[in-house]
Amino acid sequence: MNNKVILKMEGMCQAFPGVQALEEVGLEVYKGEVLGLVGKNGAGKSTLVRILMGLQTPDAGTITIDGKSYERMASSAALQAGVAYVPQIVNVMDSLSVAENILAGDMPVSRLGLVDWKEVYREAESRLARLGLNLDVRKPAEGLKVAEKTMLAIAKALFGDTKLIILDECTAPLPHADIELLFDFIKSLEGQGVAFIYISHHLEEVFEICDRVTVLRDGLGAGTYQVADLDMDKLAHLIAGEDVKEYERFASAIKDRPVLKIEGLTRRGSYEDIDLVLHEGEVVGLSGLQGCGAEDLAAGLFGMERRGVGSVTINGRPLTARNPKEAFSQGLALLPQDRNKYGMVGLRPVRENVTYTVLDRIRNFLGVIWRKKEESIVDGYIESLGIKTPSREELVRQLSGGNQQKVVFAKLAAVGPSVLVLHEPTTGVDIRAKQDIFKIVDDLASKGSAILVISSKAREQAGICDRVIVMYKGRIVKEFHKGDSGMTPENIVRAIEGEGYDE
Amino acid sequence: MIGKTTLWFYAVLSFSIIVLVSGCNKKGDEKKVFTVGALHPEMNAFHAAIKNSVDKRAEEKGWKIINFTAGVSAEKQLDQMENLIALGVDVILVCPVDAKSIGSGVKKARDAGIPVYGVDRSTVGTPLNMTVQADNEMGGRQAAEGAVAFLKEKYGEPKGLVLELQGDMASNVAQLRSKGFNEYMGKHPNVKVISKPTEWKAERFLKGTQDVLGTQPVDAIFSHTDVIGTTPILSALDQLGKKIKVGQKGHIWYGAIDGSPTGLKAVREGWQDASYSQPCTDCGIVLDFVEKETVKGETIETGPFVKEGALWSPARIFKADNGLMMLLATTVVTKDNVDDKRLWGNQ
Amino acid sequence: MLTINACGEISKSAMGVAGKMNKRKDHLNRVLFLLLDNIAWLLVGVSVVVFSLLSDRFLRSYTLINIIPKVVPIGILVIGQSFAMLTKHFDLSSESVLGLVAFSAALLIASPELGGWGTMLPGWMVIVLMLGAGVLIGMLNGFMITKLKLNNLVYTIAILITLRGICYLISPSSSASSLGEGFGWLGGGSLFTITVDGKPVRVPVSLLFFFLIFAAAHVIARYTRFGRNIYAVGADRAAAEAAGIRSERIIIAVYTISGFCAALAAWMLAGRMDSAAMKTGENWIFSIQAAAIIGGISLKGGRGNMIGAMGGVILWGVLNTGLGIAQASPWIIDAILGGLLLLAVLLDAVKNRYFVRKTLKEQLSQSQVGLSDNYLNVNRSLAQGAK
Amino acid sequence: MNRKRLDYRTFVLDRLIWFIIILVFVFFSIFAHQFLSTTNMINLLLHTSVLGLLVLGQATCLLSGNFDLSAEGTVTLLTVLAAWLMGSATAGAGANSFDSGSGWGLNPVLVIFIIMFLGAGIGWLNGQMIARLRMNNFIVTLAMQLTLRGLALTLCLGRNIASIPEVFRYLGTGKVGPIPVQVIVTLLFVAVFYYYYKVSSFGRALYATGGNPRASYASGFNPGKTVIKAYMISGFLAAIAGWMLLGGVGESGPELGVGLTLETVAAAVIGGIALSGGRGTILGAFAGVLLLSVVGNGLNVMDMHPNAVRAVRGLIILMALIIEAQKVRYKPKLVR
Repeated sequence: MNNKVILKMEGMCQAFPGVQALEEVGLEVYKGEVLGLVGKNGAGKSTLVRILMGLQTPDAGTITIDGKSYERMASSAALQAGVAYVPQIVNVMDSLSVAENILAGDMPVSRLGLVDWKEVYREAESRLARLGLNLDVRKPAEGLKVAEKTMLAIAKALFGDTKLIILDECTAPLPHADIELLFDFIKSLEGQGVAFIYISHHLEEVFEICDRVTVLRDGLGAGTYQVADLDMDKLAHLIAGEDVKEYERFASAIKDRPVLKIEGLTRRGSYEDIDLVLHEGEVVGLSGLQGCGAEDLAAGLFGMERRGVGSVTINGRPLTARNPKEAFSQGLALLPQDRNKYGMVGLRPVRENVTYTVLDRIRNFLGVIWRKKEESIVDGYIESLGIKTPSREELVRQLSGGNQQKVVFAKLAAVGPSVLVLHEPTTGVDIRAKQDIFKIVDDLASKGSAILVISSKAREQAGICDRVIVMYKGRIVKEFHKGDSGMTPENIVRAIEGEGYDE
Repeated sequence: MIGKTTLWFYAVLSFSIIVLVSGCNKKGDEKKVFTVGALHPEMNAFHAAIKNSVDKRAEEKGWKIINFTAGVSAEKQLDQMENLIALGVDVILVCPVDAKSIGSGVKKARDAGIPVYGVDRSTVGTPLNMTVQADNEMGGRQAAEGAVAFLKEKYGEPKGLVLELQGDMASNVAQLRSKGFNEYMGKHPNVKVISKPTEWKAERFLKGTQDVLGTQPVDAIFSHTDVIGTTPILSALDQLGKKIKVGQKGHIWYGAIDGSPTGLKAVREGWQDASYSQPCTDCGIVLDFVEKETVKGETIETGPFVKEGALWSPARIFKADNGLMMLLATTVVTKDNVDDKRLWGNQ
Repeated sequence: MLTINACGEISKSAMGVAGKMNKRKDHLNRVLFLLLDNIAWLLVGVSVVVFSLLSDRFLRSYTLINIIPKVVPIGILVIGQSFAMLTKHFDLSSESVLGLVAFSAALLIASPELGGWGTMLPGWMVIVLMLGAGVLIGMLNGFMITKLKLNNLVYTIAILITLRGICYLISPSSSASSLGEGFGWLGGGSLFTITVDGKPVRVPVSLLFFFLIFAAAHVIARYTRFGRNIYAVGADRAAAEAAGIRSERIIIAVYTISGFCAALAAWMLAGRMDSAAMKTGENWIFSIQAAAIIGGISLKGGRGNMIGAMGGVILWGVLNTGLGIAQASPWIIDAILGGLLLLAVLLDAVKNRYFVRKTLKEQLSQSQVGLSDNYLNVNRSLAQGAK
Repeated sequence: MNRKRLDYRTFVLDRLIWFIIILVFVFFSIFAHQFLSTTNMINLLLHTSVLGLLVLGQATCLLSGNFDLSAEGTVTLLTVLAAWLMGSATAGAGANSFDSGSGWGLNPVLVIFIIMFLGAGIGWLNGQMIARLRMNNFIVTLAMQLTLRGLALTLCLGRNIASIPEVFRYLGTGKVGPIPVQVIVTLLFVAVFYYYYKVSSFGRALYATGGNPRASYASGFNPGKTVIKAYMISGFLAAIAGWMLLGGVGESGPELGVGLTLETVAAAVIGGIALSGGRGTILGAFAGVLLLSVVGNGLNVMDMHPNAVRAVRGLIILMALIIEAQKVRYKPKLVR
C-alpha cells in the first residue's frame, strides 16, 4: 500500500441553529484504501460528507485533495477533482433511462457534436458490467428497484479518473448477496488505486472491508484507528462514548395495568409478528437500524400508513384510527422524527402550534376559538415545559431546535394521550435541551402515560428506558430490562447491529 | 424515446389514415347550391340583427348560408376565412374584426376565385368587391351636432366638456364614428372632448364614465354604441347621482349610435337624448348586389341609390380606395320619432 | 442474467411463475403506456376519422394542406414552452412577447397610412431586430428567475401583463399591415402550386418549416448534451447538480430559447396575417399549454418529447379546422378544448400516480421482510439466543 | 445588538404595502386634479369591491397552497346564467330580440341562491380534482376557466342580456346615504374573513395546510378537506362578485369578468400572500387590491391614456413581486 494522501480535511466546523454539528473534525484518506467512517445518528458523518461534496459551506476548515487545497468546495469542483458520492437516499432522475442516469452531465458525443446514443448505451453497459450488473440500460429508471437504483448510483460514480468514492450507508437497502458483490467490486477497485470512504452502521461490514476507521461522536472526532487493532467491543465502545453524561432515570412509576397491547401485528414489507405490551407509567425503548421496521410501526400505529393485520388495543379498546386525528381521540400521540416535515408549522406562532390538536375542545359552534382558554393552555405549557420564547406569538421556526421540540411535545401533551410514541425525540437538539426533554418524558410517565421511545441512540435508551426492545429486519429480536446487567449501551448497539441474528 | 413498438404504432396509424383518405375522396359532389359564407366579429344584438337580415335575404333567394363568429379575434377570423374557402363557398361576406389584418385572408379568397363583400364594416388597405355599411361618419357628425346644439342652449354658446366613449379602435367603424364626431367638434374650439376607448366592453363603459364624471364637470356624453354602452352608462350616472331626465335641470346630454332596443327604450323613457339608428336590418341588401355582380355578371353603377320608404334612403354608391362603397344614411331618433316601426330596434 | 433479486436461491421456482405473469403484465403495461404517451397522435387519428365522416369537405387537399400552416405560430411557441416545461418551469409570457415583437415589427415596416410608424425599415433588418429582441427578453426572464429567485409562474404573468401594456402603449393605431412579400415569405408565402381536380392549390412554405423546426427541436432535445441536461434538470434538479450540471445556466438558456421561439412565431404570424395588431396573440397561452400537455410534456418536468408535442399541436390544428368545417359554434370549440386539457392533466396525474404505486409495490415485493425463509431463520436465531 | 433599529425595520417591512399605498395616494392627491373629491373617493372604493371579493377567494386558495384561476370563468358563467334565468324573453321571440333569456323570468332571490350554490359547486369540483385526483391545481383551474367561459358563451349566444330586475341590481347600484351598498358589503366581507381566519379553527387549518401540509395532517387536520373548502369559498365569493358586477353594470355579456384572475393573483402577491402557501393575511391581500385601484383610478383621473395605464399597472405588479421576493430573502438576515 502506498502512503500518498488523497484527501485531507482539517479543522472542519459547522454549526446549525441550536446544534454544533461538527467541531474541529479532521480526516485523512490514503490512496487505495477503504476508510470507514462510523458514528451514531447525528454524529456529523453526513454533514462532513456534504461539506466535502460542496453541498454545504462549512464555518471553518480546509479541504486538501491531491495536494490542492480548497477553502470551500463547489460541487462541480469536487467532481472535477475526482471525488464521487453515492448518497444514502439515491437521487434518481426517474423519467430518464438507466444509461442517461449513469452518464448525465457527461454524455459521449459523436464528431458532429450530437449525442451518440449507441456509445451512450455501450458505455453505460460496460460500466454496469464492471459492477457485474446486467440491467436494461434503455429502460427508464423509474421502474428500477431500490437496490438497483443504488447500484446505478455507484455505477455513476465510476468515472474514468475517479480517485475517491464516498459510499454513504449504501448497503442499507441491499440484500446480502449483492453486498458481497459490492465488496468484491470495492476490493478490485482498491487494487487499482481508488480510495473509498465507507460510511456504515453495520460494524461487521466495517471489519470486513475497511483498512482504517475514523470515529465521530457528537460532532467531535473520536480518533482514527487501524481496523486490525480493534475488535467489535472496542469499536462499539468508541461509538457509544463515555465522556458525555447521559440522563439517568431513577424512579419509575410502573403500574401493573397494561395500556397498549399489540398482538401479532404484521405488515408485509415493514414489520412482522410484533408482540408488545406497554404498562401505565412505563418508558419503553425501541431500537434498530434504519429500515428495521420501528419507524413503520410508529407510522402504522398512528394511522399515517397502513397498520397491517393483528390486534392493537389501548386501555382495552381496539385501536382503529385511520388518520392522526382519530389516533389522538383514541389516546395515541406520535412525535415524528422529522420535526420540520411532520412536527410543526414553522410559519405560525407558538400559540397556534400548541393548540392544533385540541381545537375541537376550545372552540364554539361557529368554529371560533376561545382566546382566553387557548392562552391559558399555551402559557401553562410554556411554563411547565420551560419553552424559551420571547412571547407566545413568536414564530416557531425562529426558536432553537430544542424549544421547537418542546413546542411539539406541548402539542401532543395537550391531547392527554394514554400512549405517547416518540420517534428520535432528541434529533437536532443540544445537550441542555436534551436533559429537559428527558425530564418531560419522565414527568409524563409519572403522570400515567405509557411511552414508547424509538431511537437508535443506545446510551440514551439505556439511560431513560425501563425496557429496551431491539428490532432487526422487521422483527423483535431482543429485549433488555432495567436492572439487568446486560442492559449496557454496548450490548444494545450490538443487538441493533444484528448480532445473534444469522441468516 | 422511440422504440420499435412506437415505430410500429406510428406506421399502423398513418397507414389507416391513408386508407381512409383514399377511401373518402371518392365521394361525388352533390347538387350545387349557391352558397354564401358570412364572417361575423361577434354576436351581440347588433350583429345578430345584421346576421338575421342577411339570412332572410339569402333564404328569399334560395341560397345556402354558412355563418361563422370570430369572438373578436382577428386570427380566428383569418382561420375561419380559410375554413370557408375549404368549404368551397361561392361568395364571402365579411364584417372584419380588424380592418387591416383581414387583408391577407381576403387575398387568399381572391386566389381561390371567391369574391368578398363587406357588411357593416370595411377593410383598410385591401379592396373588397363592395361594402355595404351604414354611414358611420355621418352618425358621428349627427351626434356632434346634437351635442353642440345642447351646449348652445345651455351656455348660449358652444362650449363645455364632452366625454366620448369609443369602441374598439381596431375596427374601422369606431374610427369613422370618432372621425365624424371629432371633425365637427374641431370647428368648436371651446368644446373640450375627452376620449376613452372601451373595446366594446360593458365594464369599461361603466368605469370610464365613473372615473371621468367623478372628477370633471362633464356636460355631454357620446357613446359609440348603445347596444352595450347604454345600460352601464346609465348605471354609472345613477350611482353618481347624475341620472336626470331630458329637459330637467342638471341633465347631462347623452347620445349614442346604433339605435338598439335598449337605446330606443332609454330615449322613450327620457334618459337618452338621441340615438343614431343604423339600418342594420337592411345590410342584407348586399346580397342583391352579389346577385347582380357575381351571379348575373352585371356591373354596379355608382351614384345615389334610392329605395322608396326606407329610412336609410337615399344611399350613395361610390368608388373608394377599398372598392365599391355603399353608405346607408343613419337616422336621428329622438322622442318624436322613437316609435317608428321602421327602426330596427322596434322590429 | 444476474439481476438483483431478494428472494435468493430458495424461491427461484416461485420466481419463475411470477416472472411469467409479470412478463405478460409488463407487456400490457407497455402497450398501455404507449397509448398514454402517444395520446395526442391517437386523438389525431380518431379526429381525422370523425371529421371525414362528419364533412366530405374535410379530406380535400386544400383543407388538409392548410391545417398545419394555421398552427405554425402556436407550434413554435409550444416548442419554447415545452423546453421550459421539461425543466419544470413555465413561461407564461410568451404570448405577450409574440404580440409585442410582432406588433413593433409591423409598426417598423408598415407605411403610416396602413398604421405604421413611418420608419419603413427593410424586412431583413426588422427580422434581425425581432429575433434579437426575443432572445434578449427571454434571457432577461431567465436571469430574473434564477438570480432573484422569483416564482416563475407569477413573474411570467407579470411580464405578460407588462409587455401587453407596452404593446398597447406604443401603438399609433391598433394594427399595421402590408409588411411586404420578403418579410412574409416564410409565414405566408407558398413553395409551389399543385393542381388538384383542376383547381390550383398552393403549398405554403410554413408547412415545410413546421416540420423542419420540430425536427430541429427534436434533435436539440434528444441528440445534444444541452438537450439531455434540460431533461436531467427537470427530472431531478438536485441529482442533476450532483452530476455537475449547472442548472441555473440551463434554465436561463431555456428561457432564452422560449424568447427566441416567441420572436420566430411572431415573424411567422405577422407574415401569415400580413399584419399585426396590439391584440395579436392575446389569450393564446392556454392553447399553448394545452397543446404541450396533450402532447405528453409533463407538468412534473423531465418527461415528454418533441414528437409528442408536435402531435399535440397537430391535434390542435385538426380540431380547429375540423370543428370549423363541421360548423360547430366557436364557443363549443372552446369548451371542447378546455375539456381536452382537463383530460390531459388527468392522464398526466394518473401516469405519475401509477408510477409511484408501481415502484412502491415492487419495493414491497423485493423487501426481505415477510418472507417465509427469513421467518425460519429468525426463529432459529432466537432459539439459539435463548440457549 | 441594535434591537430597536431592527424592530423599526421589520415593522416597515411587514407593512410595506400600506406605506406604498400612502405614498401613491399622496402622489396622486398632489398631481391628479380632483383626485381627493368625495365622488372620486367613492369611485375608488367602488373599483375595489368586485376585485376585493374575488381576491378574498384567491387569497384563501393561495393560503392553502393552490391557485384558483377559474374564478373569472365562474363570474362570467354565473352572471350570464343569472341574466338568462331572469330573462323574460327568449332568443326566438323576435328576430332582433335583445333579451335572449330563458323566458322563465325566475324570481331574482331564487336566482341569487342558485348562483351561490353553483359557485360553491364549481369550487367543490375544482377541489375534488385537485385534492382527490391530485391533478395540477394551476392547469386544472385554467382548464376550468376555459370550459366555464365556453359554457357561458354557448348559453348566451354571445349576446348581452340587459333586463336585470331592480331587486337583483340592488347590491350593485343601491346606496346607503352616499356610500354604495357594494362597498359596504365588500368591506364587511373583508373584515369578517380577516377576523374569521384569525380566530377560527378553519383559519388554523388553512394556514397549517398551506404552511406545511404533512405537519398539518400529523396534527390532526385534514388537508384535502381544507383545500376543497378553500375552493368552495372561492367559488362562492366569485358568485357574489358576479352578482355585484352584474348589478353594477346592468347587463350580462360573455366578456364580463374576463381578465380579473391575473389581477387577483397579482393583488394577493403584492399584498404579501406567499404563493407557496401559509403566509399572508386577508387584509394584506385587500391592500393589494387597494393599491391596484388607487393606481388605476389615479392614472385615469390624470387623464393618462388607458393603454399607458395598462403598462404602468404591469410594471407596478412586477416591482411589487420583486420587492416581495427580496423581502423574503432579506428578512431572515435581519432577524438573525
